[in-house]
Amino acid sequence: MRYHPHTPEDIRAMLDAIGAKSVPELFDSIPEKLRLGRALDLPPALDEIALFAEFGRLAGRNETAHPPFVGAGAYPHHVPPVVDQLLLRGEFFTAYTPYQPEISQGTLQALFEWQTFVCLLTGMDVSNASMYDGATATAEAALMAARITGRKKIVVSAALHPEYRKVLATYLRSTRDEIVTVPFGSDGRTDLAALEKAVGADTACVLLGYPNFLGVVDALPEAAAIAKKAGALTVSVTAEAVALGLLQAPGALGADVAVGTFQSFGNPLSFGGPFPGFFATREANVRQMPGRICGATTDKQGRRGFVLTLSTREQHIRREKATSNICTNSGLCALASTIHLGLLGRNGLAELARLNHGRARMLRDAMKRSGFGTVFTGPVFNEQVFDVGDAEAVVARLAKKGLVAGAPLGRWYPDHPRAKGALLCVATELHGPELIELFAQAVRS
Amino acid sequence: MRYHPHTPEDIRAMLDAIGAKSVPELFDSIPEKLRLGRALDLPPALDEIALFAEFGRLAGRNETAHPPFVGAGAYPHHVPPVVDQLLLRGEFFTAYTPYQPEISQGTLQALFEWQTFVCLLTGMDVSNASMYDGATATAEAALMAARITGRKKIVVSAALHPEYRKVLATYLRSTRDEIVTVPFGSDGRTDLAALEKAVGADTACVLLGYPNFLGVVDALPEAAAIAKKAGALTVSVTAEAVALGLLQAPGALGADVAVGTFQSFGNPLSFGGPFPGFFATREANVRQMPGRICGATTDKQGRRGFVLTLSTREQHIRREKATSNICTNSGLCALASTIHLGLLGRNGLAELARLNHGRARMLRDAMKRSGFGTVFTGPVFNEQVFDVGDAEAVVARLAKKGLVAGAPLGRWYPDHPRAKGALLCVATELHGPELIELFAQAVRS
Amino acid sequence: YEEPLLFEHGSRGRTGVSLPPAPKDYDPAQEIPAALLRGTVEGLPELSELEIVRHFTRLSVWNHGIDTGFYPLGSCTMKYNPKSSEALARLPGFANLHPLAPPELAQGALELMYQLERALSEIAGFDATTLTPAAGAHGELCGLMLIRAYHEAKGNPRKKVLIPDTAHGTNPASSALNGYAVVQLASGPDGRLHPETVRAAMDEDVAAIMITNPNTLGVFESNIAEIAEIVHAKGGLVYGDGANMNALLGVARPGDMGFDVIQYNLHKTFATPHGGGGPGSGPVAVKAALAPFLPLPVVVKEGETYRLVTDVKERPRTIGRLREFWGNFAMFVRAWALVREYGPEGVRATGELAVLNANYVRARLKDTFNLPYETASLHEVVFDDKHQQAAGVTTMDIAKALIDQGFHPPTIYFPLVVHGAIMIEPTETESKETLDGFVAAMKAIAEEAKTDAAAVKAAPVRPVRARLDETRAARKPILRWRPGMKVE
Amino acid sequence: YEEPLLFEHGSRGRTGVSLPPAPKDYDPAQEIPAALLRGTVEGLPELSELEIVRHFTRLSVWNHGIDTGFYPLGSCTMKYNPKSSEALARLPGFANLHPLAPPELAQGALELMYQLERALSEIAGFDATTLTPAAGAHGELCGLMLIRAYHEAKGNPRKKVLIPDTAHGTNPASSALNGYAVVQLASGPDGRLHPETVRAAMDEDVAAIMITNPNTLGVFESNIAEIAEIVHAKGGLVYGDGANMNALLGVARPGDMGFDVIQYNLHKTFATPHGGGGPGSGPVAVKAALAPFLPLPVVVKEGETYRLVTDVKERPRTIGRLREFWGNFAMFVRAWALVREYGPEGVRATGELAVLNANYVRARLKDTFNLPYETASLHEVVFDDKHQQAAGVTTMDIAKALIDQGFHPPTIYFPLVVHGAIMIEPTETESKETLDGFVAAMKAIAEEAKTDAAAVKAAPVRPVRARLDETRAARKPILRWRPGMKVE
Repeated sequence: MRYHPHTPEDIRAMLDAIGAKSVPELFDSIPEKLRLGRALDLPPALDEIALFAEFGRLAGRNETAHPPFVGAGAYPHHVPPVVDQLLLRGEFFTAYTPYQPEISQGTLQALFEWQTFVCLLTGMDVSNASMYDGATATAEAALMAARITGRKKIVVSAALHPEYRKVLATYLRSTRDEIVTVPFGSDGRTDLAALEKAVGADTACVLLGYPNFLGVVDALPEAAAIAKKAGALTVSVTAEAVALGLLQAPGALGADVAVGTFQSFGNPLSFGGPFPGFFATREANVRQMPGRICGATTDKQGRRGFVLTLSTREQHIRREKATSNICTNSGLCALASTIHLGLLGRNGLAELARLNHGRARMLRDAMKRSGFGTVFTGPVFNEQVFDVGDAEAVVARLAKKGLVAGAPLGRWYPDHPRAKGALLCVATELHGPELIELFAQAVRS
Repeated sequence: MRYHPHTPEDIRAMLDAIGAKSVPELFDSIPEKLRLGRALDLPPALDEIALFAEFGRLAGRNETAHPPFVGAGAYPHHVPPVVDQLLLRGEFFTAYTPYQPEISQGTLQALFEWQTFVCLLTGMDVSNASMYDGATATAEAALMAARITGRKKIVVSAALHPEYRKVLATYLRSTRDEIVTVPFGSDGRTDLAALEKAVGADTACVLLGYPNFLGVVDALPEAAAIAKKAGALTVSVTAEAVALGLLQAPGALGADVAVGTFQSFGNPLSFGGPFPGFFATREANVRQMPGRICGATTDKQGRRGFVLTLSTREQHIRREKATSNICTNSGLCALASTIHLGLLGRNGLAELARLNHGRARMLRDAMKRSGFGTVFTGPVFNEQVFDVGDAEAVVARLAKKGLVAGAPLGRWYPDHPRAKGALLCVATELHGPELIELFAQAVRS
Repeated sequence: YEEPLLFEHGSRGRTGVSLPPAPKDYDPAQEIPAALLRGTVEGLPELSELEIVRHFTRLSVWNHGIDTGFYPLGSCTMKYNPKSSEALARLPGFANLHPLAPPELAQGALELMYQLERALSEIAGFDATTLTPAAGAHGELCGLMLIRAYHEAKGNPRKKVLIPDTAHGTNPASSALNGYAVVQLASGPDGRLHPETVRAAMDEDVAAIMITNPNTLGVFESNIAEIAEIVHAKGGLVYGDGANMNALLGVARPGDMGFDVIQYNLHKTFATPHGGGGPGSGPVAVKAALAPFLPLPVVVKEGETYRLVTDVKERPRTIGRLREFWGNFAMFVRAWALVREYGPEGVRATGELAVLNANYVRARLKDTFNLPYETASLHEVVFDDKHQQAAGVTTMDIAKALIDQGFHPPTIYFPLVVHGAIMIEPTETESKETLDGFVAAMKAIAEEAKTDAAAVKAAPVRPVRARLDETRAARKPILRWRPGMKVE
Repeated sequence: YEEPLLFEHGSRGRTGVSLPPAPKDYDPAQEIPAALLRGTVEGLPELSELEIVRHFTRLSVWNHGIDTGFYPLGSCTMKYNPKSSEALARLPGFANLHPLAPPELAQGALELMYQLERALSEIAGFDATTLTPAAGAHGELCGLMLIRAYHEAKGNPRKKVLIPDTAHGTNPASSALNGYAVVQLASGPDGRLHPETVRAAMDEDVAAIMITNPNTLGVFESNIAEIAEIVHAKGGLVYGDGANMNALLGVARPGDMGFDVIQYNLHKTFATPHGGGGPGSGPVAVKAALAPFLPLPVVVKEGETYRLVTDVKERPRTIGRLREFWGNFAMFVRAWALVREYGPEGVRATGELAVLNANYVRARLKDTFNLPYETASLHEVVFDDKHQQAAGVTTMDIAKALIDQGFHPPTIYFPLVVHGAIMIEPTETESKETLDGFVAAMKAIAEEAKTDAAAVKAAPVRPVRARLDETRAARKPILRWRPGMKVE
């Protein structure tokens, strides 16, 4: 067994040192009646060639010739191969959480860089070292807002990613915090009048997608002003972080907390995970933040170095009084984002964001030529909702051609008047002019 | 440009330091009339996404669902992914020849290990740090034999890989050494009577495939005895090095030089290259060996370390008096082999060799059930020649099914009485029972 | 060498990517209000691809990883991460698969999830498994939510969770996050939880007890069956923290001991890489009584077709969603690859050899370091610094001295029940020679503690940094780069 | 840490692979004579996969590579090796393609070769290119064989090859291997070869002159056109060693200067990785007069189909085969990827920036180190240790001191025309900041040579080994591991 180095001689010598006669004897502390006493019912062992054949079969069933036209929280982007080749360095991917900083400076400095990237893109002061994903980061943001304000009511836009809202509801179920959902208008933006009505002295925070689930750049500054007036926090939620290369930073528009995922930077789709959730906020809230935080300090010789810090917020120190129970996070995904953002840099990010916006416009034009308009009138980044007549039928028909067509909005908004035809589609740097044309044609025919 | 770090400011500052006004000015030493004065006629630049699309198109045209059934000098084997993941470490693949040993101990120790593997498998005393491939290693072996013996005649078995023999002929064209080819018998082994006749006091060496091009385990001990009697060297040539896990070492059978390729260990087919050629011989010939050699020594503090040594044989020191002109070799391919051999180890190599032999037997049985016998009667390792009636037709027909069927021997031995039907086929650990059955059926129908 | 931060070098206009040009005719400013647009982001790095490669290559070698040496962190199960799994997870059919792809274009992924779920249920002895939680702590949260839902369905969510003093910090934190008060239970002098302790604390307000078995001392909670009976008798449930499942693989199953729900840590037991802190994967296995409450999605097989259930209507009692999508799928691929390569014999050998390795280290070191609990160990063993205290050498010093010997230190100062704990978990992928080397290093440090304590306390001297000032880091937090930042 | 040889650790029966079982019913001993069979090979290692991973991971970090730092080896063109190219070369359609696959199953590979050949012909200004040679020296050998074949076709292979004293050692070695006597020509005080030198040596026995342009001093042979005329007038041919093609890319073409044949080094000019010594790839480009003699195979396009010509009947004047197959195809993929990403502008910028970088280093260091030739440099610059000799500090010492500063030393003691040569080739992929760092290190060493020569001579102290005893290595060669081997 290539992963088990023990030879019969090794085992015998080790048992001798222990003073045991056999390996089963080492399990004597487990009462006989609690032991299994049979082989596990698992498929038989595979050699490596058979293993690759079997996984090749499984993977082959999911292969498509073209990148998907659906985003809806997970975005098809080009990952430069250099990202993955660096990630595969064993020193990165086989390291544990950097609790021994002297031999973890590689991970720690990269996390410090990740935190800086998050702050620069979101316009926030501080960031943690990553969360599980955007949805759980959103839930943690609401919990933090409730802790900070001492209030119970969470106001959330209906245009915020529906699955994020479901996770929020699951998290809040035990705390009995109240969730109030505010509708969106025909422009796909949160209804500000309704928001104004919903927010009051009992409100802990307002949660808004930026861009939101409909692909629309929501009214973040206005919403933040409403929240601020009521003494509530504003949480900006970004699933498509490439947008932050084109759109003003949430922090600059009045948000107090910015959460979401940097999946778009360096992380493949992988059927939905793992993705690097991010969590950033204002300086004042730093000791209320969940999760690990990396900080700069000096070593005995006065050289700059990095450590995990402010750990008195964390479960391994504070146990039931911790700000969160999170322990393992998305370190390697955050590293992938850090590498990709390093490659993109100042100009690359701006170019990539403009390119994505342009490709979405190109898709809109192509769909228009095919006879399909958009459902919402608000400004979009790289996603938009088209009216294709019967969205579910289009998805099923294009699947037969191996095309992943988009997300039928009716699955999440069955009561919306235009639900039946509404198809949420993305276009990124992966969707070239020919492919966009092919898609628009395929939707029609 | 992601590979050119120069910004306009950088260029200006550098020109200022140089005291030049423009970059073109730096080329003033090239007479005006020798300059190109136009843009190169090359296809326009591609961004990375377009680059991957284009290369995906090219690669896609060569993809097949099944591993090839042809060996003939390049063998389809499983390469454990760990080999490639280690090879991709930049410290290995972006290093130059280890001329500065203090910062090249990684490459040097691995080369020392490669040399040891080559010696252990071939039963030789010394090995160099690799050659371009098996064919050029064979040519260099003949040249070395001529240098050592002071003789001109090279006797070569017709069953030695025909392309190796062609390369030998190309190399010897200028030295006017004579090549005499000895036929093989109906068992696929070198005709020993003819060999006896061909070898004499003028013979520098005898070259034999082991296994030979027909897949047959040739009569190496007998040939070596004949050569020895005449004072000639015996050169054993192995293209399928996995065989050395089952077959007695050439050194133990009387060979004086063992050459060939370790492609089978850790190196993908890659349409024929690069492959790691190997070259091993007896201690007495070490100063006549071509190519780089790594040796052990100590550093100033008495610690063991490794260096390139005996370089007085080499072109960068001896120039026209060097034993060979070889400089760049196949270092990274040799590293791949070293890693793979390290993983295989003592038991793995023996198992792999037995498995290959067994799979070839399985193929023989399946072909027999399909009505096809073998052409030669001698013992084989993992390759054998079947009589399929019309080999070229079978290859063309199976190509339509995406199967790479084998090598029609008629391409190299048009005058052999059974040339038309003769198809050289391999079976390795990649060819499972179902695939072998599928192949045997496909040849028939 | 020193390596600056990404933000501290580079040159204006440099880039490390090669992108297609943006379509010419579109100007974002014509569509998006000016107030919502930004220019290039001030402060972002401007570096070439080579500079990025060098930066991260150089950073990487400042790390210790399993691939560079022994990593005996107790409770973390730092076993070898197979490179095959890395290759498999990167197959385009997995890596490029969108979570919302139509099921007919995702059958392979769904089949893999379905099979992995069944295997995890079998290995731990349960009836159903959800793969969705992101990590161990997330799995705990999920498990407690299931427990809450179960009790709520009976009309009373209850108020308290019993947790032994040897538990991981995530146990109380997860309980609190789920609105339960924590009652800490003292373990006995043998390092085990005793039935009478549980009986004394158990009442109708207790929703559940959380037990790690074997516990963080590496000791099997041999009273588990009786404890489960006590808890069940009062209507409570038994939650298992599966962080230490490695010890039991193929030998015993939590589901056969009275546990009602348990979380796995695929990044521990099934060798998915820890990645410098994540991602993990924390599937939760449950008995039939809890199955209706499992979070969505649920993978179902209908004929030869697989499908994700995402609609609450099909699972009305579900606790809902825990992730934006289905879970850390790329980790499922790796874990399933390991299970498939091992088969039943390999899975059992994993547990056996993990326990053998821990017991070997225990036997070799027990005369040199103090063993606070004499009770038999399974997969890990806990020593302390009692014998070294006389010389003023602490567990922290021993840990730092190990670094200079080329080993990652064990987990230290945990579990909290042991003062100056040194918690060693070798895992099954380490060879006897490696363990012998580690033992020799530990003994050498113990020796040096006697002869030259100052030298031990000066460690580490070999890595890129000496001991770092953690107090300073927390007192004046510097949590991001800012222009002109100086840390001296 | 120390890392033993693979053969020096491990344990009997351990393995690092997972293989299918051998078919049960076959016993090799029933088919193969006993004398030709062996058991397991004594001495081979027995290690687990993790042990192998650690071994090579640990070894790797003892290397300096382009990915870890600046690598200014003159004449070696150590530029960044794009990671994209690594990914592309590993596409299954390339990596798993058998060289004898039927052409209908290899059209993509053949098209790539065809296109790369045409591009290489265009870049150097020739009519045809063969991709088959394995490396630069192999390309030289090929070129000389073509020259011999050309002369033989005219009835006389001729006897001599003229080679300037600045040439790479491979030039005379390749000539000798091809049966030509070497006549060395002295370069002038300006580092250039002068027409009168060539005229004096040129006669009807000279088959060719081999010229590297720019030469190994980084100097453009500005008399090349006149020299070519002199050689051509006597029926000789002009061979170009293309090792320094990087300097000319897009700016000037050897084929426009009078060269008849030139070899490329794809691992220099087109960024395929050096791999610790290989593999390389040494395509040879020729004028029409030499094309009939090109080695096989030749790629041809017929309609929309590509085919390899391997039959001598189709190319009766070919020199024959130089490789068992077609050449180092995986390197063709990488080189073509670079050409495609660059396009004509990028290729030209490559040459321009390479020359800019070399001239910048020259300008910054010329007041500190002696410049033996004042002539203008192109892509590389050669200094020597004249200014440091007074303090007893040599080029070797300077090189070793650079190691301690984190830089790979330049090529040293070459070209031979410069005593104590320090030959610096930065390449275009290095940034101004890196060059500034290198310049600062060189100046610091020059300074230290004055103030503390002993410290310079003690270098390197930072790497895993101090200076190694090369004399001992050559005097008592230990070229492989043997059981019980001791090197102390």
